[in-house]
Amino acid sequence: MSRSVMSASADRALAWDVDRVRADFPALRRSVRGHPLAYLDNAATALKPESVIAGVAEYYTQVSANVARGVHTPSQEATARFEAVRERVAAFIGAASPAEVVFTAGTTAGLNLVAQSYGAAMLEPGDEILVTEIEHHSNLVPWHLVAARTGAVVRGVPLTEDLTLDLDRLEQMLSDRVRVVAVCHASNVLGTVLPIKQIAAMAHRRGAVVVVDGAQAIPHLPVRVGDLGCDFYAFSAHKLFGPTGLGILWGRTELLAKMPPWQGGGGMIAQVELTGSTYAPPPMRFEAGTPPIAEVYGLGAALDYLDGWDRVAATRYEDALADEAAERLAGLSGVTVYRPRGPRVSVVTFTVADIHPHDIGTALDAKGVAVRAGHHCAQPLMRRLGVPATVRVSFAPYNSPADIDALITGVGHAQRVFGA
Amino acid sequence: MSRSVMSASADRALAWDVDRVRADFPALRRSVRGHPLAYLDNAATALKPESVIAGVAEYYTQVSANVARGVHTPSQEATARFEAVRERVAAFIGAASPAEVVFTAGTTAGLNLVAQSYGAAMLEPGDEILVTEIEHHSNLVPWHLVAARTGAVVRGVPLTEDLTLDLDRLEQMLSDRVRVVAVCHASNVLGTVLPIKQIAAMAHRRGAVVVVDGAQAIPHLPVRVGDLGCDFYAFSAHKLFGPTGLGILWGRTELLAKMPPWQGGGGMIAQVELTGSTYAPPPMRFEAGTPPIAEVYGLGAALDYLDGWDRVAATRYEDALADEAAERLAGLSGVTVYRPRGPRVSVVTFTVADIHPHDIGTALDAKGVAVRAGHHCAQPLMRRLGVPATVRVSFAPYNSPADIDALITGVGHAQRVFGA
Amino acid sequence: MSDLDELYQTLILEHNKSPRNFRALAGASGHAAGRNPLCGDTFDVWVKVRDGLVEEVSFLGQGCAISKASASMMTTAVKGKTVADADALFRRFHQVVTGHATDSADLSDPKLTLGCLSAFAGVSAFPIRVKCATLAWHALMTAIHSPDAGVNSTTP
Amino acid sequence: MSDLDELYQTLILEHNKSPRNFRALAGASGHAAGRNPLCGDTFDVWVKVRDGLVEEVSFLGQGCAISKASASMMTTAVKGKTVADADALFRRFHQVVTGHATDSADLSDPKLTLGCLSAFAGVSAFPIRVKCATLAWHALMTAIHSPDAGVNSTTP
Ligand SMILES: Cc1ncc(COP(=O)(O)O)c(C=O)c1O
Ligand SMILES: Cc1ncc(COP(=O)(O)O)c(C=O)c1O
Repeated sequence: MSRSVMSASADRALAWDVDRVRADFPALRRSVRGHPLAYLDNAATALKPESVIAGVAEYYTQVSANVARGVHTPSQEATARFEAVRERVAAFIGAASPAEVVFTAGTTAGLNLVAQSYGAAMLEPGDEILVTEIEHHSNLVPWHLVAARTGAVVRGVPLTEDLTLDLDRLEQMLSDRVRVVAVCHASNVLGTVLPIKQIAAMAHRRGAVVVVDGAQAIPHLPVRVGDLGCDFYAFSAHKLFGPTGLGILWGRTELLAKMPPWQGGGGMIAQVELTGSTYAPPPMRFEAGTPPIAEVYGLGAALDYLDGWDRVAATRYEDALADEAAERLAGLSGVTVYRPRGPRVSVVTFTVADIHPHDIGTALDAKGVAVRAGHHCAQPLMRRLGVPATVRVSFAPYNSPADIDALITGVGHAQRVFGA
Repeated sequence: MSRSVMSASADRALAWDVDRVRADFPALRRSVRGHPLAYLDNAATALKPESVIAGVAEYYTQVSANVARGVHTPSQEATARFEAVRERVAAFIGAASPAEVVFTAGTTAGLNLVAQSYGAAMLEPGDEILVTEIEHHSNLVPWHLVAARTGAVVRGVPLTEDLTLDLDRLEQMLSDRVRVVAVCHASNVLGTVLPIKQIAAMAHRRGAVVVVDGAQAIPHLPVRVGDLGCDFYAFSAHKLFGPTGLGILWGRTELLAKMPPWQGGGGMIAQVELTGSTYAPPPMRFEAGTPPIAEVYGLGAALDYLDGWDRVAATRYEDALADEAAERLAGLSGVTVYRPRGPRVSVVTFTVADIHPHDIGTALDAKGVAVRAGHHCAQPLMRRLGVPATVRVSFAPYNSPADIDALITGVGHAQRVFGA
Repeated sequence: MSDLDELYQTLILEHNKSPRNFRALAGASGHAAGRNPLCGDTFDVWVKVRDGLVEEVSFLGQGCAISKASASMMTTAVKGKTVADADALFRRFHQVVTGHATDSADLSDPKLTLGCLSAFAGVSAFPIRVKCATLAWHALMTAIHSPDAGVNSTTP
Repeated sequence: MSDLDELYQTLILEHNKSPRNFRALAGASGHAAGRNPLCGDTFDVWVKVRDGLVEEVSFLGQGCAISKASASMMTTAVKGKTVADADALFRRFHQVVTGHATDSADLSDPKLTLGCLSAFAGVSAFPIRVKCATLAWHALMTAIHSPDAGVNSTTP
């Protein structure tokens, strides 16, 4: 480790006690192929603190009842907690009301809900949906599906040379036919943070709604949906140190109110006849069937856990790690780092000359370093970058400078193995 | 407790050691309003054995990686387990191949998947979807939604006086316009078990596909989808002693192969351009986004746990409890029990003269007895029975004769409070 | 007294058996339906308001003892009150059934003493029943303040 | 030798750098594309089969060292074999890369010795890479047995 890096990490230690934080995450105690785990795949899914695991277990151990339909005490307890977490989420993202918070199965499900409920109801042949070249497949394919269903057209807004969104092109493409602008808050490949507020203002001038894929922003940035000015915001609990199987879709009251149901089933109805039904108001209208109850308990625990963090310090810490990793990687011969100019989250993407990203991934795994190699569910962006795949490292506040050392050593080792 | 009941339970004890089983379920140790919990709401959601809770925690504690997209060891472990549980589920229900097993968010999501993928693609204006008067809203509303979308028509097959399905009427209603017959395997209100094999044969003669809501059958009956002869079979993990947030949709290979995707996102694609995409084969095509991974671990643990049961003895035991409860309830003055003739699962529905089911529910809760009161997401059936709501008790193999005693005492107490 | 006896006080049981003003109201100034889709309870509430005064209230429908007795006692409690006092009474009632009756300012106002309505204090031990106790009240508020709104579905 | 050195044997690295039969094949009797949508690897495989004999095999495309070297070594291994022997060789290869190479019957058949292909035994320590090692093989099987099938997408 170089001198400047050491002093930088010493500085950070004052503001962020990473060893204390690491102790909260049991998965960090495992080893991989004889090496301590260096988990640098946080953008795929985050590790969970003990308290989240306990929160999930608490539901199963002490409650284990269904919500919203029971007169008995365990069911009331479950319902009360379920709704309390909904309020907690509303406060966490600055929603105007808990009724704007819909529990879904994940970011992907939330984006599909918007596309298939709002989109299918509002889009007409020839209408346009703008997406960006930087989107995850989960914010592209739902729009492809609804376009095929309605006759609407999907168009992609390109990136600039700086790997940020080309706002001039967006402005040009924002015709009166555009009904939906679907953008990520932060890119899962490059970390680019898009200027949602500005995009929303531009889109709203043309009467388009703005759907934000917040999957990669929510673990890093303070999100206030009111300030962002968007219309929908989707994210996953599992990337926010919470359980799998749960996502949140936030939507503006006025929009949710006029949207038809997406899925039908128990809990979302007003009245059901054999041959037709009427529906409950939001958020219930969009929560058909038994919801992910244990998962909501776990998310509540995750938000409680995050309350114990100085999140500004946490983000500054993980950003410093990402910068350090980017710098050291760029210093290796044959390595290309793809970094956007401007605001970004702690994700770093790179390639190594003459070694395929999968081979780098395997070589790093052999040293206990967990990274992602592939197209990262962002094939259009790969084409834009002119590569079939990349290696991605993504940071969380429990990562340590030692993880970066392991990464750098591992890449060097791969280069030696490959004679590159 | 009457003499005959005592000897009956003594007999049962030989085949089924309920005390040993009860020890596996931590939620049974709680008390409610100063009374031991008598959990008779198993049809809403089942309690979980310790090993299932541990299975979920194992994922979070030791793995906590995403599936199918990672080259690193934790991700490989998660993927291997995930696919191993898929195989386990395929074996559990007698599927022809693991590729016929689609992981969903629950029964409701599975039925919506069939309606919105198969249904929306295949149904034309004037086509008919047959449902039954006994269905749960989750097997009604998805069909209402797809009917509204396609111009198809939903028609309801009535029940006989015996509270079983009127097969003669079904035969009459099975015109050539019928494309889909959507039926439950077992009713969540009456426990009626429908003759799926016979229904499937009748429907197939007319070229209709048969979609089975197996939510209430799977915890009680041995299910072999091949023998049943149906085309789709949906159920939820949480009613099978497994985690919330997870369901299974089984579908015949030939049908899944020709179905378009329902949700778009990561993991279900072949190739994505900015403006269009092509899709992976089943089951991946139907599993967009990060799946409920911890939940799949938990389901694996639930199936392992069930391997330790003599399931025939378990069902015989819970059936005996249901029969005993039905008999003793029917013996109380003012109580009406609604029981179907013929095969049924351990669910008993009743009403008490001059006392609303909710008030019975609250009175029972005051004694620690957890039952369900309401329309049970089966409003058409309530209308058929001529009541706004009922009280439902539903059994699992960890219920004890003492639970029935508490139930009977509680109903008597309610009658005294109400002067009824 | 057990939680249960506390909940099902004699007065509640009596109103459940013999609900007051249990009829439609000819010449009503407002009407609303209150439904709880999760349990199927459904009530119609009619109101006649003149010059800011609640002259008459009636209801019809079906539901549990709590919802029915609450509707019945509501009709007798608000009759003759000003709209403003009816509103305040509902706020007070809501505090009591949810167990949040801590606002002593309200208590000192004689127009806002709950009287018989305090029989519903036992509901606070059974939170799921709050919807039952307030179902008709919500419909009344809709009938008074948005007489054209029609159905008022509450969900937990 | 570490897992990694075991995986990336010199022979594999050499074929990755200089793949054999890396071209399209004029007059092919079959062609198939192998794609792994989860990682983006994509290969085209051409084959010329006459009288049950695999006369020529070639490939083009891109992917990791494992998939590329495997495709390259496959082309040299099956060339000149009967279709039946090529099938059996793939079965054997599959057993080796998945770590299930227990069937000694196969081993005794000289036509089925893996030869250079045994360099891929190290793959079994990295199960996720099995798809890489078999991608071109699956395409070959499609090109031989369903020459009109076109794309053959494998997913885990
Ligand atoms: C018969 C029946 N079908 C469907 C469902 C819906 O299951 P879930 O709520 O788990 O989606 C249930 C349970 O609520 C049920 O009892
Ligand atoms: C930017 C982005 N959007 C959407 C998703 C989809 O999230 P999930 O898989 O939890 O549905 C992801 C994560 O995979 C992502 O990184």
